[in-house]
Amino acid sequence: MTIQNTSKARTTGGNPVLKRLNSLNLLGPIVALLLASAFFATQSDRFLSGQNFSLILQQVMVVGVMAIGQTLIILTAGIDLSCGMVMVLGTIVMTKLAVESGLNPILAIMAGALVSTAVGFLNGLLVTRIKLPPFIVTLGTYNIAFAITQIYSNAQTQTGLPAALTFFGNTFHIGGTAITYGTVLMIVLYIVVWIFLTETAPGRHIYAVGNNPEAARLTGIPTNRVLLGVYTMAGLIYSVAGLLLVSRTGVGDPNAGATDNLDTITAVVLGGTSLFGGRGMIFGTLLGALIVGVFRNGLTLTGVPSVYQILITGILVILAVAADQLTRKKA
Amino acid sequence: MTIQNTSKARTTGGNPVLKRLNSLNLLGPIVALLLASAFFATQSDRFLSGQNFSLILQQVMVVGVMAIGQTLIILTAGIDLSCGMVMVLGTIVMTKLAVESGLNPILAIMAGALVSTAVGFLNGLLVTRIKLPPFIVTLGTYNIAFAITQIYSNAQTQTGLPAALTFFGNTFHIGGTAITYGTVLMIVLYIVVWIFLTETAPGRHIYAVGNNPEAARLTGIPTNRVLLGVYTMAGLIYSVAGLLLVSRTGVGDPNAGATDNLDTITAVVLGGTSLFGGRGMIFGTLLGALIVGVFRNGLTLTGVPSVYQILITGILVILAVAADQLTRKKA
Amino acid sequence: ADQPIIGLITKTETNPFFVKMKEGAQKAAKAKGAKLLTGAGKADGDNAGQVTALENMIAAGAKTILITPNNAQAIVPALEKARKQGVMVIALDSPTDPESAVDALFATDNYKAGMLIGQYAKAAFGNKPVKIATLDLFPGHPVGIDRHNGFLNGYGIKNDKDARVVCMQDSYGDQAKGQTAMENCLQKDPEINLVYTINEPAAAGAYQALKAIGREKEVMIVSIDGGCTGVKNVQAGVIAATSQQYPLKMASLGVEAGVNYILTGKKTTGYTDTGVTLITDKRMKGVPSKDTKFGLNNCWGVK
Amino acid sequence: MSTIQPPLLEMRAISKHFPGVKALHQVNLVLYPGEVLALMGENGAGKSTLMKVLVGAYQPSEGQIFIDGKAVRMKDPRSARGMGIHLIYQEPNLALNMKVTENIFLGAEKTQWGLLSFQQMRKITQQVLEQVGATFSPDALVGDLSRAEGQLVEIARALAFKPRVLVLDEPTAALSEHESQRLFEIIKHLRGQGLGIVYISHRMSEVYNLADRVSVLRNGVLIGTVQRGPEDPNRSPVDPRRAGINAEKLVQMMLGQSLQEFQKNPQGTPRKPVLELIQVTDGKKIKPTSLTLREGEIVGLGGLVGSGRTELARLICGVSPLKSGKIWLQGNMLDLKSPRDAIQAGMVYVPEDRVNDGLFARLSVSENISIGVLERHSHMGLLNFSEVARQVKNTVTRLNIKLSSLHTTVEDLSGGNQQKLLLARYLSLNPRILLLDEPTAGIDVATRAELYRTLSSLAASGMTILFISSDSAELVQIADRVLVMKEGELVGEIDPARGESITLEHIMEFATGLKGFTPEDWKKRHVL
Ligand SMILES: Nc1ncnc2c1ncn2[C@@H]1O[C@H](COP(=O)(O)OP(=O)(O)OP(=O)(O)O)[C@@H](O)[C@H]1O
Ligand SMILES: Nc1ncnc2c1ncn2[C@@H]1O[C@H](COP(=O)(O)OP(=O)(O)OP(=O)(O)O)[C@@H](O)[C@H]1O
Ligand SMILES: [Mg+2]
Ligand SMILES: [Mg+2]
Repeated sequence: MTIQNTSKARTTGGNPVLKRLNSLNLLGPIVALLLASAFFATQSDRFLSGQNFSLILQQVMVVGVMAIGQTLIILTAGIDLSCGMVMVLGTIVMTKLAVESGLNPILAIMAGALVSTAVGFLNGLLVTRIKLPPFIVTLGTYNIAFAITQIYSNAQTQTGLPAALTFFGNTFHIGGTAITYGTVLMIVLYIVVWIFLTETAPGRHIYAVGNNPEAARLTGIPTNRVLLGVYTMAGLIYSVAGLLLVSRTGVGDPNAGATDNLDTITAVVLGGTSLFGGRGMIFGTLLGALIVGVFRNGLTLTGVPSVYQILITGILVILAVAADQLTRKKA
Repeated sequence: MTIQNTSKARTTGGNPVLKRLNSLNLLGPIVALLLASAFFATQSDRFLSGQNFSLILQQVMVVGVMAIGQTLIILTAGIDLSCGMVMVLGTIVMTKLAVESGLNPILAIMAGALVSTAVGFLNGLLVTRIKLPPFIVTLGTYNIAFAITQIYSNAQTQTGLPAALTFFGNTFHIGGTAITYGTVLMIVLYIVVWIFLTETAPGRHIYAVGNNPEAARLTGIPTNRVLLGVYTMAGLIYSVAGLLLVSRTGVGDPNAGATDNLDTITAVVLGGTSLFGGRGMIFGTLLGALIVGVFRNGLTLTGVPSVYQILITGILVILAVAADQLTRKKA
Repeated sequence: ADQPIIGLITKTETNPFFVKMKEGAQKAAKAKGAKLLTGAGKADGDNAGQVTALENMIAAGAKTILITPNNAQAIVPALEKARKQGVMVIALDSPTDPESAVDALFATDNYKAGMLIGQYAKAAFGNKPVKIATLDLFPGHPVGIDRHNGFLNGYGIKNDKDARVVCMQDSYGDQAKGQTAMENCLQKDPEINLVYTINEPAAAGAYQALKAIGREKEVMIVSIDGGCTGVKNVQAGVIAATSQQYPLKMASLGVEAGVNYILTGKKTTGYTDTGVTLITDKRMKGVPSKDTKFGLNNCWGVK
Repeated sequence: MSTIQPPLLEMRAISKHFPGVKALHQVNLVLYPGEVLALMGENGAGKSTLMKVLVGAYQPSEGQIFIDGKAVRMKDPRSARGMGIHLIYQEPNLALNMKVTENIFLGAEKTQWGLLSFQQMRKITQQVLEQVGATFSPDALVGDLSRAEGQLVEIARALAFKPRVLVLDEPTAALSEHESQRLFEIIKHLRGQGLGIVYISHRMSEVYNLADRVSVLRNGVLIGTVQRGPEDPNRSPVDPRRAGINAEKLVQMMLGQSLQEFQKNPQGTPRKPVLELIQVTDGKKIKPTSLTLREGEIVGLGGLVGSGRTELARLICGVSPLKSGKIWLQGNMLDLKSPRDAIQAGMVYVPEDRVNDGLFARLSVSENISIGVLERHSHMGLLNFSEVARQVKNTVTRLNIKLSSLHTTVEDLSGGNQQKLLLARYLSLNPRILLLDEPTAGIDVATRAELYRTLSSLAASGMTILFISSDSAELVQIADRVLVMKEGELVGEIDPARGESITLEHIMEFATGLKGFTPEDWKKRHVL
């Protein structure tokens, strides 16, 4: 589409920090986040507190981690509709093995991670070997993972988990604000993936493949290996999200994750990553996830009924991206 | 993406009909449909009957009509996540005006159609004026249309509709098989849109814009007008789907349509239309919708429990597109 | 002779309540030598999916349809068509509107279920100041609305505008979403001391949120469903009281009636209340209830 | 050059079939170290295909490749890279959203402990950019560069890679004189270092300048190889007779017949003005510009890469928005909001970047040609297909486009034929004013002569043509008048009607800034 090409000639005069953020596509999301926060701060005096922010971080933690995998896939011009279900399948394997089969919790976690990663690998195989569109592949594995989860769990929630499974739900304190280990893990993951994407050759290859797969192939980049790697890595990342979900809720819930596909994609797109691949910045995704979290939290604090919250969210998604688009054009 | 490019050099030696179907991307879906039908015919003696086919047609009618609009949008390299909600909003306007305000049913239908078309127009404006990605625009209007539907309907189902609103649910008989007017309308719509897409200049312009919008613009094709037209037309088509939904269920249901987005996209993609725009054939979409309908019907007839139906559907979506892809490569 | 075929259509595929219902039906069908077809809406509230399943089951030869309607009114025309073809239709769990659209109804009264926990909470709070949070289903869902209104009414609150209701959020009946909703409610008003939850997963989520700020002991959570996990949570003090319902009973009654119809041609009619029981280990005067031992013996799910 | 050395590379009996097309048939090719082998042939002869087989981008249907006498299998471009073979493709292979440095090291990044060493890569990039004479920064986004600058990135990439065999597929098609000259220096330097170089071009002068041997392909068959003879030092460097290569024989081999050279008709008296620009500017790159185009003339627009010719043409045709200034067409002031407005007024712009701005890759040839005129061939809304087909056939024949069927997709056409197809589409729009941006890039000699004849007869029938080209020699050959741009400004005009003569030297003087008009000089000539 042309639509996104208009932003190609983009330079901001003035402030170098702004310029840098703008060139990274981060200016839009940051402005949106700040504006929203400022607005809610005037509406509720409870909004601006360390504890409330820690809370928002916890709430976006699961979708935020999943969105890392989604970002990698979208950078290659793919899309993953299966992510929520792949995550849930992993959590059910972890918790059921740990609780019902009494497996060592660490082994159970590894088994769950293995299953999620395997589904990611399967996605990758179908995309690279049979050249199926990622949309279809992941729509298929969405249904498959969903059905297997229901069958394997018998639709029962797993409770009474061993402590190791909920470790990341524990908190430590910084100046009176309780912070969960899970949010720290999320931040660490973002930093690791950021370094991977910007500072390593395989990371840059992901961009190249998303940008122009034919050019990438002709310059000797193993396009298929890059794609397969991305889908597999995404599967692994989803299982980390799954572990965080288990830590947060304290149970293995086969009905979780149903709406997470759209939520992760929303976070990625709000974060300025192009759905056409090859352009985007991993921290944008974190900002995107935070924007959604801040709105949900802020609207509740201000007492907006949930139907209206949906309405406002719809309008804001459009406004946020529109603002991003318009600032870029100006600049 | 490269993924779809592999199919570029495609010619089938031999049979000219096969060749033509193949070049239209219809061979894959037709084979999938025939294979599935043959399989179910061996599994259940109730499958192969005029009445059962009439039933399947009725069941795919609503999604089938919506998928026409979705096809138009996908041909321009867009996507519409809002379609189900736009349809439902239209049905609520139609039914509420007709029942509660006692408006003349024909006027009520027109009012509902107007609302759906207006949302389509809004989608188009945001895509063409502010150059927002269609994914985001329609994600936004999905939420907006949902919320407005809930607020306007007060979450109440509208019943006791005047006969005019359910006209298309009536049947006529051909050799003992009852056929609803709605399915006829669907078929007629497909034929009309087919003629539009293949035999008129604006129709061909849609392909051109989906293929290379900049080239289209330089050739003097009014790209923005084409896009705006497509989104608006899609809105109108959704309202027709809405009328069919009302005819089929006899009520105005504010909770309908939630999963129809994915269903229409699935039909489009199973029908061989490229998600990257510019290539596809409208009848493929009808075949895609029928494939889903045949599977759902056939699996129920053979008594497969519903969870397993989901599992099988997931596998089959992948297989159907894979078969399509592989036959193309061979050819 | 042909094996009797019975169709069971649940609201969704995933809710353990319906999964249990399916199991109960399966067991009863096996015992009676009947074949059970199952289907479901694609999501909570999906009427079209249920209609499609219904049509396909009749095409498959089902003579009895058991259905938990996603939309009490929207399903009616399809049911009427089915009945015209000589199919007996029994609504399970929730009624159709009008109720005469089905031959029989085996259900539980969701409004009453809400009312019971409302009355329980009122008895517990007396005249103490109360701040209520409600974790509802999602916009427009009739079961959610019935339970919510029942609860308020049971507590003696007329409507949502009442100042005692300080926060209303949708939980989608999902534990993680319930937790997020509760956390945000507590940010809004940390002094919430009574939580109504649409179901037990949402209650567990609310508990997690309360525990995180150390208030789980001071806040009463009431819920509805009576699943085994839920009852165990009552036993553990996570939930103060829950209204127990009986999906297995609905299903097995339904299957028996269906087989009976197919074999004898005699339809079952009318409303059979499969009952609601308040389960709690802390009885309140004036509110009839049973303890968790009873609850566990009659719960659905994995004991 | 010395044929005593063993060959560096040998391709033996290579055949390649595409569905319905035999692109190569039993082709043999030998390359020695320290030589430049030119590969010539008409559009669609199979040159690019042969080279893609060499680097493993295509697998041959038959045949073998030997390097240093050893048989090798090119599994994919990666393995070719491993063997030191580098191909600069005919079509750009760049990741537009990535920086120049990143593009240059794509797939061969320099790393230290797994992390990229940007410093090192940037330094090398700077060096190679300097070598090719590029002025943009290593940190520029490739998407912000012009087509020519993109080509420089590709050449720089080849230099950074330090290959043993370098293949250049029409590298100068997007370059202007200046950059081309620099490229030739580089190629000669590399030859001196013992590289084997395969050079594909349609420009005879380049082949005379560079080639040690010339191999000619026709319809996928190797017709033969011509060896360079001794030079004739008494002739001018641009004179084909100077090089020891028999030009007539080459053309004969390529075409299977001799070439009908194009002869310009001398212009008569100046005709009436058609298009007038007054102080037109985009507020960015293009400084306020005034000029007049007259009926029935072919005006050449020359200049260096990035001088703003493309942008000026886009401004004239409503592709980019005008900041200020006026455009008059036959006495009417135009207010162009889009290319559509310009087309309706009778002006078309044929873009230089045919892949990104021109072709509909997934539509058929027939549709690519007719898409712009469908509205004119509709009766009561429905298309008249027989009429469309007739017109398409006419244009295909007129421009001599080579294709297997009207229904093939354009992706499968050779580069030159794609270019002709694009021209065909815009000519179908029946313009009065035709703005051509590098229309002969990648077109073979015969077609080029044909195209010149076509344009010349169009002009004779009253069409006004603005012909942008970086190949100044071709401006000399075809233009009735030449304008030259430099840094967003018109800096010179060579008008035979004023007694000035169009020569390569004059064009280059303006283009490089040795000579230049002041705005006042310009006003005198162009503002009425
Ligand atoms: N991928 C493909 N599929 C089918 N046919 C192809 C493909 N690539 C090239 N061809 C055909 O092979 C023949 C040779 O094309 P090639 O690109 O090698 O020509 P070329 O000599 O490089 O021409 P030009 O000078 O125009 O670049 C042409 O007839 C072309 O249509
Ligand atoms: N889309 C763009 N965004 C930013 N800069 C651009 C863009 N297109 C061109 N430029 C800049 O403008 C200059 C090229 O202008 P233009 O393409 O009009 O020149 P030209 O004389 O036609 O040269 P060329 O032969 O390169 O096409 C280049 O220096 C390039 O950096
Ligand atoms: Mg070529
Ligand atoms: Mg140019």
